[in-house]
Amino acid sequence: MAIHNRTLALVLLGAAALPISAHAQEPVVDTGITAWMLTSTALVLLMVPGLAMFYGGLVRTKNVLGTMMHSFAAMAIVGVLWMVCGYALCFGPSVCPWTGWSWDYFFLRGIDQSITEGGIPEYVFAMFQGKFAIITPALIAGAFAERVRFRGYCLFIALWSLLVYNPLCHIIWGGGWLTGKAIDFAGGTVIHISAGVAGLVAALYLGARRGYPKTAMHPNNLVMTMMGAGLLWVGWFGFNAGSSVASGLKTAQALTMTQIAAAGGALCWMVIESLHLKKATALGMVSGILAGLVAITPAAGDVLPMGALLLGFVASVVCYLAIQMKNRLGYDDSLDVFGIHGVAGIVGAIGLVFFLRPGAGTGAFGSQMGHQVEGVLISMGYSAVATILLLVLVEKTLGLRMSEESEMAGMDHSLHGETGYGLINPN
Amino acid sequence: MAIHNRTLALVLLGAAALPISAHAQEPVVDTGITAWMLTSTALVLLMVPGLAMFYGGLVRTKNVLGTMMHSFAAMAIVGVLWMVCGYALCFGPSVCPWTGWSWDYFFLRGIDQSITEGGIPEYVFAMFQGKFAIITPALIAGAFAERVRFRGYCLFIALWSLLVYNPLCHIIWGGGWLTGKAIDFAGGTVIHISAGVAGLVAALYLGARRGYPKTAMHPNNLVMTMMGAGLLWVGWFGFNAGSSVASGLKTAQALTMTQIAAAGGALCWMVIESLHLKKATALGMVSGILAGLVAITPAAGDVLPMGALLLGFVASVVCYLAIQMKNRLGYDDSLDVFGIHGVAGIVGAIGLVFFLRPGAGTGAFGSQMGHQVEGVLISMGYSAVATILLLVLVEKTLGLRMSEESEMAGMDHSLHGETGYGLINPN
Amino acid sequence: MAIHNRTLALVLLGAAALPISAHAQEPVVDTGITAWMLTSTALVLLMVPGLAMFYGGLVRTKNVLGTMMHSFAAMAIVGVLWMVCGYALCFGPSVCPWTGWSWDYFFLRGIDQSITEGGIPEYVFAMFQGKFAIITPALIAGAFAERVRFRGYCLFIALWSLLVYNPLCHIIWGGGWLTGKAIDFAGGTVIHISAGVAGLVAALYLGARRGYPKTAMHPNNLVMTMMGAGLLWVGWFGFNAGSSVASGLKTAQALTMTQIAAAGGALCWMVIESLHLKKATALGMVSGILAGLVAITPAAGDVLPMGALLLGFVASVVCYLAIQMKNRLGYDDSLDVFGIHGVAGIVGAIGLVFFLRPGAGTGAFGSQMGHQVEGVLISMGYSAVATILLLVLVEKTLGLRMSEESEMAGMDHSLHGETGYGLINPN
Amino acid sequence: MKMITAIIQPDRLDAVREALMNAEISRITVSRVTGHGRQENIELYRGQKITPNLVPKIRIEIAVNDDFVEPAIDAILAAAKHGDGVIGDGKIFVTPMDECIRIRTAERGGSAI
Amino acid sequence: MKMITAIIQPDRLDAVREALMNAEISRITVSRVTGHGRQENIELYRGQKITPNLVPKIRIEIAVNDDFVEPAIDAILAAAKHGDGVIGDGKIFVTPMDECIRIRTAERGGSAI
Amino acid sequence: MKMITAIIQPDRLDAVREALMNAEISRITVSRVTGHGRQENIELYRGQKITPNLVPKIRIEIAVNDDFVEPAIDAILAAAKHGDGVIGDGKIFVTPMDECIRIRTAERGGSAI
Ligand SMILES: Nc1ncnc2c1ncn2[C@@H]1O[C@H](COP(=O)(O)OP(=O)(O)O)[C@@H](O)[C@H]1O
Ligand SMILES: Nc1ncnc2c1ncn2[C@@H]1O[C@H](COP(=O)(O)OP(=O)(O)O)[C@@H](O)[C@H]1O
Ligand SMILES: Nc1ncnc2c1ncn2[C@@H]1O[C@H](COP(=O)(O)OP(=O)(O)O)[C@@H](O)[C@H]1O
Repeated sequence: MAIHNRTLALVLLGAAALPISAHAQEPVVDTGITAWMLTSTALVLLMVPGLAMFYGGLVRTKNVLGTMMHSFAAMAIVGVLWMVCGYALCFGPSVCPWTGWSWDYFFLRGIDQSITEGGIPEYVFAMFQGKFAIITPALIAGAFAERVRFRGYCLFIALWSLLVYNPLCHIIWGGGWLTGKAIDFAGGTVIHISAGVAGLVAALYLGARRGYPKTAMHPNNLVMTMMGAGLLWVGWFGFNAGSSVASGLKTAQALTMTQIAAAGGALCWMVIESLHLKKATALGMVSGILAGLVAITPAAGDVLPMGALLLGFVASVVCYLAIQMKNRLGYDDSLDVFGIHGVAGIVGAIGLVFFLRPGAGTGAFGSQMGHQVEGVLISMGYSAVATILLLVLVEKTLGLRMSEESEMAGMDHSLHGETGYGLINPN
Repeated sequence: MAIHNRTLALVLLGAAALPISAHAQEPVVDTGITAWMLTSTALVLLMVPGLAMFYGGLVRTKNVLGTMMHSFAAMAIVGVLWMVCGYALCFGPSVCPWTGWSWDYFFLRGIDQSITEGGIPEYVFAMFQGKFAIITPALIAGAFAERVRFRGYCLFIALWSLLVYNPLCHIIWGGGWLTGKAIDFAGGTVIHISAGVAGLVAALYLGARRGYPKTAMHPNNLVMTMMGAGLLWVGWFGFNAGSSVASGLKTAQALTMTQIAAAGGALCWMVIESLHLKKATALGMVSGILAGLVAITPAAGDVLPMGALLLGFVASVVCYLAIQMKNRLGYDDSLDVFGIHGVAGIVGAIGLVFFLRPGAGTGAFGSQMGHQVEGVLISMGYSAVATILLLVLVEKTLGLRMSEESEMAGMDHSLHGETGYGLINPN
Repeated sequence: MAIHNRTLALVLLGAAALPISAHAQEPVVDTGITAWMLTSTALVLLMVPGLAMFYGGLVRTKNVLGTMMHSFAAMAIVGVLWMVCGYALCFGPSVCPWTGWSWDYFFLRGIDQSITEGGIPEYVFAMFQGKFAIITPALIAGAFAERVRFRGYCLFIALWSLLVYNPLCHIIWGGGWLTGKAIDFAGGTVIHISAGVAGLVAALYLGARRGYPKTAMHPNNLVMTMMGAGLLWVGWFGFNAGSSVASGLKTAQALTMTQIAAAGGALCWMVIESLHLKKATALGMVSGILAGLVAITPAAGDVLPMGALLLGFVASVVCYLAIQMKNRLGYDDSLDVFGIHGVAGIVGAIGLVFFLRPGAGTGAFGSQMGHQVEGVLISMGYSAVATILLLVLVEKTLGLRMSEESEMAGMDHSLHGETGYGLINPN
Repeated sequence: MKMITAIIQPDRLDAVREALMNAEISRITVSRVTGHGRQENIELYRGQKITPNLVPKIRIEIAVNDDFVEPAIDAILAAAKHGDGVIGDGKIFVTPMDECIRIRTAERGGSAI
Repeated sequence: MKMITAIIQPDRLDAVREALMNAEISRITVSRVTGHGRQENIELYRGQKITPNLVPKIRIEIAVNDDFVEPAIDAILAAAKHGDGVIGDGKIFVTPMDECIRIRTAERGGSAI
Repeated sequence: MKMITAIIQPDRLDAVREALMNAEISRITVSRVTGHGRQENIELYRGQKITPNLVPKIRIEIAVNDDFVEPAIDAILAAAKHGDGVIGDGKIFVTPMDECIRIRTAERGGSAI
């Protein structure tokens, strides 16, 4: 399990970071593992433009750049924060059950030569993990799309990354008190549930877009959304298979389950829509892909193919219902961050217990289920509480919700002074 | 040659799939090869959105989503079918000369721990091959673009994958009666010729789009077609170099020949157009890229650089002529699936005999040529006959050809209830 | 340092290219390194469509295809030239201080079986380097976007590649007289400075676009520019980390610094714009990414994280100022090839001396600084002089600058007979 | 001289163009518009049926001499209808026109149309 | 019958539509245009403020019976203004219309509007 | 007051705008249309020359007071022509206009133009 790898890596990294010593056990680089982890890092980075395209295509024309900027800003801001202190907070030795720290990791100063026990330079591990830290706050942005100020958003994700993501990451992966208990192979709990819940809270707190739900909010570019989904699928191979921090059997298992669950999710959503609406839609196809991918994320290393397929199916069904419910309840989680990431993350984190490969997990069904539920609840609870506090803070200081006029004028014009598609205006 | 690797892999996989035994020869994972094969799998997956973009950009605005859905549906449907039974049918031990089967491969149940003799987890091989199975039916869709129902299409590709692709794959790669004879490094015969011929048959059977050829059918987004071509080129490195199922000399050779043939094809098409039309077009550029890539596919592991260059040149010339011919004959292979994939596939499969690296192939020129021609003819004949039967079956049951009204309204609206580019309508 | 690897590789390649001999030292393939170098090759190729998208989105609607064709034509033309003679000229043994040559490399004839001392098939090295040769002239195209003939452009980049890129590459990397002195890890000098200066010279020589700067020239698709920037970032991991020609510590260092500098550049540009214009723009974000990536290119293997961050910051500040200056001076470097690639390349090449990892470089600060300045000046001077000669030659023969009418009609229509976005015209 | 402006459904554009051709009216100008009328044009969005406020339409402008007004209207009426006519099939507006000038030749009036 | 053509700022489209609805005018045709007037609409491009020659606008066409001309104008005037009116808020043009025909039913005149 | 509608080739837009400016007509509204006339605008598609049914054009709308009608027409005629005029150079339509209202100030008539 990745959780083990990660912990071990962590434990041994300390040693590796010391000046080079002469004892025989000195870890050496495995060029193959390193190659795959470098590739995975690139693939997970590909998910950021992929997400920008996915989200960017779903909003209205006047907000396309502003929405893509949400993903790109996460690359810039969290990208820098991570090397400054994020890695230290997540993967430093625990200084309390909620957080780690190591001055060696501050500005990544002390790992220039260190090789992990798994055979990769620690830098690679740090960068791979950094991509996860980047994508998580970027996911949230879909929930309050089309109505937040850019400055407020930047502050929000910086704080959220520091105060929500980093602790959760440390607790579940980095040596904190759930590490080694709850199975979360590649981030169902840490990433998708926490982001999904944060999105839900933010959508509720900030309120709906002007005109929602009366006015139809048309996706400006479903074509781009499909492209984005394609890149996300590809990138997810790095996300999940890379989380094995290896290039071997576990890696292959994770990649296989990822592929199966994505195809299963897509197929199932198509079938649901064909039955319910008599038409299978493009947005449904990509929503199903996403649901399957999210659901398999916590499970990818620990379930068997049949389980992956069923997780994909179940995720699509439950997400579909969740979105129907949202439409009834009437809150405006604009791009269904909770409906897809939150819900499918929960499906995966809980559901995986039913499909575990013999030998995976901590043994008994009941105890593993307990760990999983605990992990999910902690992630949900912590993310919800911390997010609401941060939202209030940002709203009261820099301001988060856009003014009505700039919302009507659109983010691209009023926040960024640009136009997404010059091509539509004769010029 | 890949054919050898694949066969060997196959032979030894059976053993590996058994419960872990203790004898010394137990294959171990080579992390480097595994890394490259994982990467290749991701790269070939990237070709699916790449193809969706390539095809999607070439149709009319009203059909852009419907056309992209053809590629995405293949990911969903064939993606699931492959893990259910496709892999078993292709790579299970031959139960008859046309097909393999192994209950161990059913739902990929029995390969969870198996490592191939080549040093990669069998899952990786299965997933890599699965991407080929996905892309082949997706290619066909270009031939009957803009005029088929989604349900009928889904049924068609499911059946085609089961009854055309899987047998051909088994015959040529999986241990069937041509395995080890005809050189088909990465699927010129199995993939491009079979898809090209199926496309031709389908275009003839379904008839032309309403208004063709009188009405000009404008590509809605050549810009996206170019992006798609870029992704296809990148993905093709995985397609061809990954087909070495290694990370060594053969892999490097395959990648090099791929690059050379693509550049050669593009350059040659540019020159042809400059001479013939006085202008080099963007669509010509990407058509040349594709022609070169297709032609080198069967040959990538077995020819020398000069041969790759010439194959690229010849492919462009012959495809250009084939498309000119199509325009005369007047059938509506809308996106030239036969004109590019079929024709360049044949050029590659036959042409490679002239450029073989010393030592490649089965020896004598004549006997190798015989094998190649045999492979091409079998692929063409089998694909043509089986495709026509499936077309009739689907047309008579679910219906394949769209009604005239929905064709005029466009697939996006009538089949999927969506609009590709919301951005063009003020809202 | 890459420069060492490259030189060593070069030195030993000669031997490896000989018929297989029996002595014990025979290099063997390292599958892991090969896997990463194959991946890097694919990633750098991804930069070409990435660049096409980046540039393509910034021009006016009528020139989008023509601009993308500039990148694609480089793939076709330089792709072929490289295998014909480019590799031989760059990496053949020095026949004079400015150029190498080896008949073994002519048409890549003699390296079919050769394995470099670093453990990769030489083909991979040749193809990886070939991608650099492709992208360099493609970069220049941004400087004279929207106003050059396609034929003239094709001739220009062919000659430029042969007479500017190849010699510079040989001088600095391939065994020429600066090899092993100036640090240029992944091409700050060879690629970005030389292309930037060539762009500046070309912009000055060809003159401004009609109407510049009075008429506002709107980007037709900033959305695509952002996508392109995303792909460029991803591809740059191959560009820089692949330049280690390894899969180990150096590779990890290069990837890490690349990531940090890109994030730093983006963040800094956002801050500058927020202060200067009160709005952070999407184009600013991606410009900052590019500035950071370019600046770290020469430095990626030899600086520490803090240095990478500062290089990213400084690059953004200096590029921002350079572009402000350009606007004052009034010349039309349309897409700021000099302002970003040239300037940030210089920042990186000179700036890296301040941030060198202990032990990197040739020792003393002063002497290293001398080497760097020498490298920069040679690259600038040589590129400037050679470029102007080539421009005059091409302008006088095939003609480079478009006629005023075809400039007004747009490249897509007048040079390629096509329309980029059919979707905007009802049809 | 009159200016005829027709708002039609996008899928009837080809049919209308053909019908106008048959009525010997070959010069037209077309643009993409969106319209709001009584038509409901359902779109699907994640399991929900949404009714856009504005539905894509095609606008055709035809400058004609007076004799051609009725033939043009008849041609459009015949070709733009879905079956026996469904809501959303559109409108034809006829407005007066004072002058028509061919840019190429600067000729004016009926012959320039 | 009159044809009212209004050129407004894109961000006021929703408001104008709502106001027209309230005035019981629900049938309109909308298109995207660019305009040049006195307004300056600053855009940013790599640290530079540029003033595009043509600024995005929305064009609304409304065919109305004579009684509805003033209500329509009033509704647009009220809804299209930014605050007390800023440069670039647009124009309304009223042109005469001879005939209006509903394609679905072929009915003509005021009832077809 | 008149409404002038000009259909021109896209590459002449800048020139026409400049010419109108010189004639002191600076307020215009522009849109992208496609047109069918006698022009053939060849496009290339995989080695084939195809003649699209509808060719991209630019439509310019200019509301003017009566005195400005001729200057506007002259300016367009001069600037929109390719050389001595080629097929496809376009048309100018002049239609009557009853009223013009500036949204910002609600002023009407000639001064609002
Ligand atoms: N009075 C009008 N003014 C402007 N456009 C109109 C008017 N009436 C109809 N339209 C246009 O015609 C389209 C079809 O009108 P609709 O009311 O749906 O059809 P029908 O007249 O058959 O009931 C509308 O979407 C709109 O674009
Ligand atoms: N005379 C006119 N003819 C055509 N369009 C006009 C005319 N006057 C204004 N417009 C349109 O109205 C828009 C707003 O006009 P502008 O002059 O900026 O506002 P204001 O009238 O409030 O000063 C312009 O961009 C243009 O599209
Ligand atoms: N009678 C008309 N009604 C509407 N649009 C017209 C008319 N005549 C010409 N046009 C527009 O003008 C464009 C140029 O017309 P065309 O016949 O090609 O040029 P010419 O008048 O110089 O022969 C056409 O593409 C069309 O958009």
